[in-house]
This record gives sequence, structure tokens and C-alpha cells, in this order.
Amino acid sequence: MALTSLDDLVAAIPPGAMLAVPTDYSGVAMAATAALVRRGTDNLHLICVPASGMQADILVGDGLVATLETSAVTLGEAGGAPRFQAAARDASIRLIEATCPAIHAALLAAQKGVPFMPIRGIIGSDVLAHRADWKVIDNPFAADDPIVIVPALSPDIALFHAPEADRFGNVRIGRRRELATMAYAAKTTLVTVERISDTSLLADERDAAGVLPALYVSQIAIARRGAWPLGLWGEYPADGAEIARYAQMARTPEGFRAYMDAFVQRARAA
Amino acid sequence: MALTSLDDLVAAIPPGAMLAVPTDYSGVAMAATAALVRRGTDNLHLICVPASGMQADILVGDGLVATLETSAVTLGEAGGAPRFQAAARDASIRLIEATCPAIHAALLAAQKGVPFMPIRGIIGSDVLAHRADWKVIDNPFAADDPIVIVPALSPDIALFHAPEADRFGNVRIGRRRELATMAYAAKTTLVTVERISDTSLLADERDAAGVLPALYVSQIAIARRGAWPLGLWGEYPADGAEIARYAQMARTPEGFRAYMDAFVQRARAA
Amino acid sequence: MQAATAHEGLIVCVARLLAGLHHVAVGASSPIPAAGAMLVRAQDEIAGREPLRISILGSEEHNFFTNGGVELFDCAAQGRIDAFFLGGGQIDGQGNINLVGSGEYPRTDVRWPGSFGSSFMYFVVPRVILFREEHSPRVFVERVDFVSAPGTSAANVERRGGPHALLTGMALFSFDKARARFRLESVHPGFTAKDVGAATGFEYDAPASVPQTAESDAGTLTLLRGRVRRELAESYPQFASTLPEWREAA
Amino acid sequence: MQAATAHEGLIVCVARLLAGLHHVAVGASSPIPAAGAMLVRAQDEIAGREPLRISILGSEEHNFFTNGGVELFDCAAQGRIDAFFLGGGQIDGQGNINLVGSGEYPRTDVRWPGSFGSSFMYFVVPRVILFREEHSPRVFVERVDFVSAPGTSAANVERRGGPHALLTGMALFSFDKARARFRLESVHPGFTAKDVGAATGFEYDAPASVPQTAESDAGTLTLLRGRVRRELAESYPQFASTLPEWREAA
Repeated sequence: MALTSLDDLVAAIPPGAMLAVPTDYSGVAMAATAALVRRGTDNLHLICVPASGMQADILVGDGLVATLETSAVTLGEAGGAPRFQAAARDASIRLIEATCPAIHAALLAAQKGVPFMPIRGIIGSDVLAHRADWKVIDNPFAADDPIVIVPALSPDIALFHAPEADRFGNVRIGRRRELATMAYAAKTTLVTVERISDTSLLADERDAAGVLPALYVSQIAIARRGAWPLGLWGEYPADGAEIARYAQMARTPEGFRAYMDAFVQRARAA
Repeated sequence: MALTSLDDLVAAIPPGAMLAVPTDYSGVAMAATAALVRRGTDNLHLICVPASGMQADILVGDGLVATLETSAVTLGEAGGAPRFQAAARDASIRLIEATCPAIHAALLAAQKGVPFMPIRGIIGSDVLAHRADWKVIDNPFAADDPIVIVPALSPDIALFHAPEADRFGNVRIGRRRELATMAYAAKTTLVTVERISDTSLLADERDAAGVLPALYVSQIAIARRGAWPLGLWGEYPADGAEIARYAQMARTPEGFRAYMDAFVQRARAA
Repeated sequence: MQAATAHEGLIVCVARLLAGLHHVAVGASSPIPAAGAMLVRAQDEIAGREPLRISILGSEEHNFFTNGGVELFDCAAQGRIDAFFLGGGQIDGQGNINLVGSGEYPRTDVRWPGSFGSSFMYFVVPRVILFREEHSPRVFVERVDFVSAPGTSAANVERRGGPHALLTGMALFSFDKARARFRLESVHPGFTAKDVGAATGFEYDAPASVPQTAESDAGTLTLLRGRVRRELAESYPQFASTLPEWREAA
Repeated sequence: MQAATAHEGLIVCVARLLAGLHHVAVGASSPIPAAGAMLVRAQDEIAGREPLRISILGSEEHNFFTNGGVELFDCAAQGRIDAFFLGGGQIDGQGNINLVGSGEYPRTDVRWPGSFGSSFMYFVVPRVILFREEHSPRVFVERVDFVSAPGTSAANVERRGGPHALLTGMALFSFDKARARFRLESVHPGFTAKDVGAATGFEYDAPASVPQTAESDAGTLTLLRGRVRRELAESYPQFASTLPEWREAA
């Protein structure tokens, strides 16, 4: 497997890439996000699987996102996501409104190598009304039974943070199986981890179920506390005070800029 | 959760049930199968996920199967499955020929609560030609792109054997995730296990990914060496000599009957 | 005994709406729904019934799912979740909910997080409880500006779920699916039917005389202030600390 | 050095068919394909190339999948498996394969296990190697009695996979997808083109002079009889014990 530096890892994300990232509690590669901001990789099509928080807000606030496809963006207890809200009001980004299970279904279609997935619900919503890429078809197995189908979504890049990988490239994802779905669906999967294990994570049949095989992993970089200020399951909780500080500062473009200057420096130091 | 006896467990399977069972290496409830034979639950619609061996051969040989839906039945190294082969030749059972990923896809549809799943391939095969319940539709997202769709498959019962459950009803399935798929899709899930853990299997985040939550589990019975003569991953290997002995005896109806008499007695003793 | 606080009254209302169910899922930042569910679970256990199963999303301790974020939706689609809570920046008289923003989409005046899974869950969970503490004409509008999920669907649209009740800081409404219309069931202590009318931007049905929401009995409050408060504190320590506490005599 | 045995010759043929690929999946009871894959992996490592990845299905030690039995099919559908082996009770001249039975289905005269995943894998794996040691008119028929998976498809059917070669105990064929026809590439030592013709129930193309399958060189045989044989013994001890062994001088 290819163990690389954080800078080299994010260099694998080209401008304009369709980039899939997980939701806050799954393992968000925040250190890599800082490196991406420093690099200035722009024109991204960001896909939140299925929602995002500070990561999406930062990438949007820094002007790196051309298209944002998500079910929601929120800072949780710290309130609304200010740069996302501002960009939505200004229409300075192209917003593709989604609903969580439809994003999962679209990735699943790519995982299965099929062009679409059916999904119940959604009919009659404005989510559907604004999705020119979704269709309503008649269920071929029943009479007069409309059902939504969503096309397969195969991101160029999946990027997430996990507790550990082994030196063979296997990555522990625990029960955050959306990380596996992202990797199956994506063309390239980039992972940051807290540490590298010398022994294979697949060696123990008991916890092998929580491992993403190396087959799906393109590059791995070590980033200690790489999800900070978000938390990492089983490792450390979210830094609520820091997220609240961000929420406060990011209310204005100037405050956001000041926050980011320090945030990006931190990534340079790491 | 409902910890029950092997006899009570199989009593939850009514005659005529659509019964889903896993493939040989995933954890086959052979002790429960013996109990089922003793009980004489017949007219079963047996669904092999996605193939079977001695379990299907026994149920077919004992005349308990009306319909057999499978991708394959084989005794592996011990050769062909003799009672299955005889039943196929006589047409004494209704055979629904399938292919592995289509069975997975049909269960996945039930898991997702959608009426069908698309699947690539299969077109032009006689598997498709004999499946009146599968359709070929035009991919609504492309021109002139036929694709197979299979209807959702929601078995009445899923039955399998696993290393352990905890006293809350959670079951360790490791990376045999087809067992989870079966349970998600089925109305009732019956599990035999080697042992019951006093501590929750979900307590350790490292191996929680390999656990089927109690939510999907209807009844659990202890059956020590409950997969014998098949093996159980991480616990014991298959008893090749015993399977070969079965393969030899089951070549004739009389030999099969003699084998079964002893096999069922063993279940009574367990 | 101290009378029920406003939050306690809501928790008891939630519990009444969940009584007799098997499995409820609640959001990670929904302490009142979670507390109501925990109250039902405690009551079930005391009564010797199979206790209500509670899945708290995003929680590490109370999340019993092992198949990733999609499992909630799959589980609901399988019919294994009886009740779920949804809110919204706007809710209208037809039960449509808006979690996206007010004003003309996409250039919303106020932008909320987004629809999350509502566009799906509203269709598949039999008993969706709309819960919004703020009861104002800004929330309860005649017509939402964006339909994250519709309150009702055409007859040919497969749907076994939808709004069951609307619980606010002021009142409890039921929902008539056939007529796509709310009905005022009761008004919480301290408010009148007239207050509700003034604070609601949509039309609804109401009985000639609107009852007050039933008071919590002492046994329920004791359970809530003791065991349930302790259980709640594990997941929602800050919220639990705002509730009255009852300790068994030493 | 002892000349290659028949099985060794087949293993070396398999290795030639897999050279340069990234990932191959082989069945649990397919020692010759597995040995060929292990030979390529060893050659890759010696040459300093990224070694061929080998997934042995049903094996606990060499199965790197963690998402259950469906992952093989998903992985293939994603284009992450370059080569796969299929056999069949019958294989016909158009590349159709039959894993179900001979005679008129469903009342087959001889019943085989079933189609397994062939109806899918044949479509999605770019390089499917048909491998059947027995070379007889009973196996290689003009037209299979049951099509588990067709050799070719209409132009509008999405298909990136299909038969790449047919390897038997007697010969190696390539497959021309456009013409849906096999071409005899070489005949193994000990057989003639005429033997092949007599043992094959379907028509195929052949060059005017059919070459003999290239002999294995000494380096390859040394690698096969040493390292690869040892690796093979971990998964297929019985089969490995039938292969000649080479030990480094102490």
C-alpha cells in the first residue's frame, strides 16, 4: 500500500473532482481538509454522505466548492453552518438538495455496478422537484405504483479519517459502514489515520468485519487527531468549544478568514 | 430476547414456509435441520443464500421441500448432492434456478423496502429464460440498454448458526454479512449458537461491526457444534469424512434413510 | 409534589403518543422525544411488558445499529420502526414540512440545515410525531416554502407512514390523513385555544370546547424525575440537569 | 531438471494468461488456477512489480473480503477483478457454458450443482478463463443444453467481460468475441491438433500449423516447485503434495 504524507495525499485530489466525505460522527478527515484548503484545490463537487458540518462549511467558505450535494449541513449543537448558509442565500454555489437514503442508494448503485437504484418515499417533495437527475418510473412489477429511481453515483475521490490502518493498507472502519460504501463506489479512496498497525487488521476474525480491505484503498497518510475539532469514534470526542468558536467567527467572512489562517497553519505544522 | 430450545426454535417454522438458509461456509444450522426433519415440517420453499450443500440435500431427500430456489447445491469435495440430483432428475421438486448475485439482490431489495433491484448480466441465459418472476426493462437513464430486474424476496424465516449470541439477543456474525442481509429481509430470524455471552457483543466498538443486533433476531437456541458436520468459521472445520460418508450413503434412498435415522437421533440427544 | 414543568409536560405527552409501540428512533439532539421514549420504556418494564426499544441516532452507547448510517432507513423501510420524530423550520396545515429554508428556493432568506432523511422517513414510519417547541405563525404557516416531505400523498403512492400528531410548546394536534388537516386535541396548561389560534398560521379543526392537556400524575412524575432523569443524563447531561430531580428517601 | 508435468504445464499456462493483471479471484476448489495466480504473484515480486492480488473464495486465510459473499460480485461489478475462472459440465463453440445439467431442463439426465455466479461474472470480469481439464466431446459440445451464461451478447447488452481463453488438459484456445468462435492456439505436449479435433464437439478456427504449447523454462519451474508449491500447500495441501518439489541446497 502507499503510505504517503498529508500533502501528497490531498495532491491526489484534482481541481473539479467529485469528492465524497462522510458525516460528522463517521470519521471526517479534517487535517486533510486543512491541507486541501492550503493547496487551494477548487471547483470541487462535494458530496456529503449523507450530511456534513464544519468540513463542508470550511470548503464552501474558502470558495473551493462549485457544487454541493448534500442532505444537510449543520454544526449541530453549535448551530447553523454560517458559510454554507451565506453561500445558499447568495446562490454562490450550485446546491443539489438530497435526502440521506437517496445518497446512500446512489452510492449503492455504484457499488453494485448498476445504473440506478429504486427508493420509496420522496414523491411529492420539492427535493424531487429540483432533481432533474432523478426519475419517477412505474414499478414494473405492479400496476399504478410510481417509484423514484436515482442514478448511480461514483465519486472520483472518497476521503475520510479512521483510527488505524495496517501496513498492508487495510483500514479499520468499525461499524461506520458508509465508509465502505463510499470506497466501493469511488474510483480513488484516500484515508488518513491515527496510526499504522504492524499486524494485519484482518488477522482476527472477530473484528475483521469492521475492516475495509486494502483493495479499495488508494493512499493512506498518518494524521494524529486528524478529525479534530470533530471527534473520532472510539478515540476522542468532538471539541465542542472549538466548533462553537468556529461557529462564532465564521459568521462574517473576515472572522472566517482569521479562523482559517490559524487552522491551515495548524495543518502545516502537523 | 427469547432463548429457547432447539425443538421450540424449529416449531416456529410452519409447513409451507419460505425458509432462507446460508451457504456452507457461513454458518449452517445443521442441528436445527435435524430437529426440523424430526418434526417433519414439509412443503417448504427453501431459499439457499446463495447456494447450499448437505442441508438442502437432506431437506430435499426427506421430502420436506416443495420448491427449491438456489444458485447451486453441491457437497463440495465430497462431490454432487445425491438427493438433490435425484429430485432434479425426477422433477419431484419445483426447482427455481438462480445465480448468486441475483439472490443477494432480491434480498437486498427486501432489506431496502423496494419492490425490485436491477442487476447486470444474466441476459441471454437460460437462468433468465426460466424465471417468469424476473423482468428485463430498459434502463430509464440510457437509450437501448436492457437490464434485468429481480423482485424483492422476503423470506418468512431466516435460519442460521453462529458462534455466539449475548443475553440481549445480539448475534456475532463476523464478516458473514449475508447472514445480516437474510435477517434484514426475513420476517422472522431463528439462530442457533454455540454459546451465550453474558456481556453485550456490542460493548466493544472494534468488533461491533460483526454483530447482528437483537432487533432482527426472533429466537435463539443453543446447539453445541450446531453446524456439524459442516464447519463454523473461527470455531471448527468441516468434518470431511462425515460429509463423504453421507455422500456415499445418500446415493440410494435406503442409504439416505439409514443415514438420517442416526442423524435425527443425534439431534434428539443434543 | 411540584407540578410538571413545561418540558415535563411535553415529555409526558410524547410518552402518551408512544405507548404500546415496539421500537422508536430519536435524533441525537432530541432530548424531549428521547425522554418520552425512556419514560415509556420504564413504564413498560414496571408493567412487565416487553419494553419499548429506543435507538438514539449518532449516539455511541445507544445506537444498536451495526450497518452504518443507512441502517436506520433500511430498518424503517422494513417496518421495524414504529415511531420517529420530525420537526422543521416550517410546518403547514397539510402536514408538509420544510427543513430547507424560507423564501424562494434556492435563494432562501433563511437557510436551515436541509431535509436529512425526512423525505423518506415521513413515508415509511407509521407514526411520525411532528415536534416543534416554538409555536408561532412563522413556524406554522399556511404553505411551506419548500416541501422537504409532503404530509399526504396521492392514493397510488406507496405510503404507510406520515404525520400522526403535532406536538408544540402550546398544544397537541392530531392529523387526519384523509382530509390532510390537523385537529387541535388539547392545549397545554397556561395557554388557551385562542392563544393557539393566534399563534398558528394555518387553519385546523377544533372541538367546540378544547380540553386542557391532561396533567401528569404523581407516579409518572416520580418515575420521570428519578429513573428516567438518570437514564437521560447519560446521553443528554445538560438537558437532564434542567429537569426537577426526585430521590428515593435514604 | 525434470520436465514439467501435465499439471505444471497447465499452471504455467494459467500464469501466462494472468500476467500483468492486478487482481484475480479463484474458487476454493481450484488449485490449478490458484497455483497459476501464485506463480504470477511470485514473478511480479521478483521483478519488482506491484504483485498480483489473489482472492481465494471460501478460504478464511486468503479471503480479503469483509462484506459477505456478495462482495465478490460487487467487486467484479466495480471493475476491480481482472480475471476469473469458470468451468462447466458443457462448453460450446460459441462460448456458452452450462453448469446446470445435460438433457432437457428441468428433467436433466445428469444434474450438476448449478450456475453459481457464472450468469453474472461472465458479463463483468474482463478476462474470464474457461478451464476444464477433461477434454472430450461430452464436455465440448456444439450447443449446451442449458445456458448458465452466454459466451457473447447482443451489441446493446452492457458487457465488458466474457471468455478470454479456454484451457483444457489438451490445448489452449483463444476466443474471438466478434465472431463468437474459439481459435486453437496451441496443443500441449503429448497431443496433436488431430487429437484436439477428435475430442472437441464444436468447430473452431486453427492455424495451418498448430504450435505446441511453449515449454516452461527452468527458472519458472524452480519458482513453481519451491516457493509457489509451499504457498499453495497452505490452501491446497493435497494438491500441492502431487507436484514436484524443489528445495534450495542447504
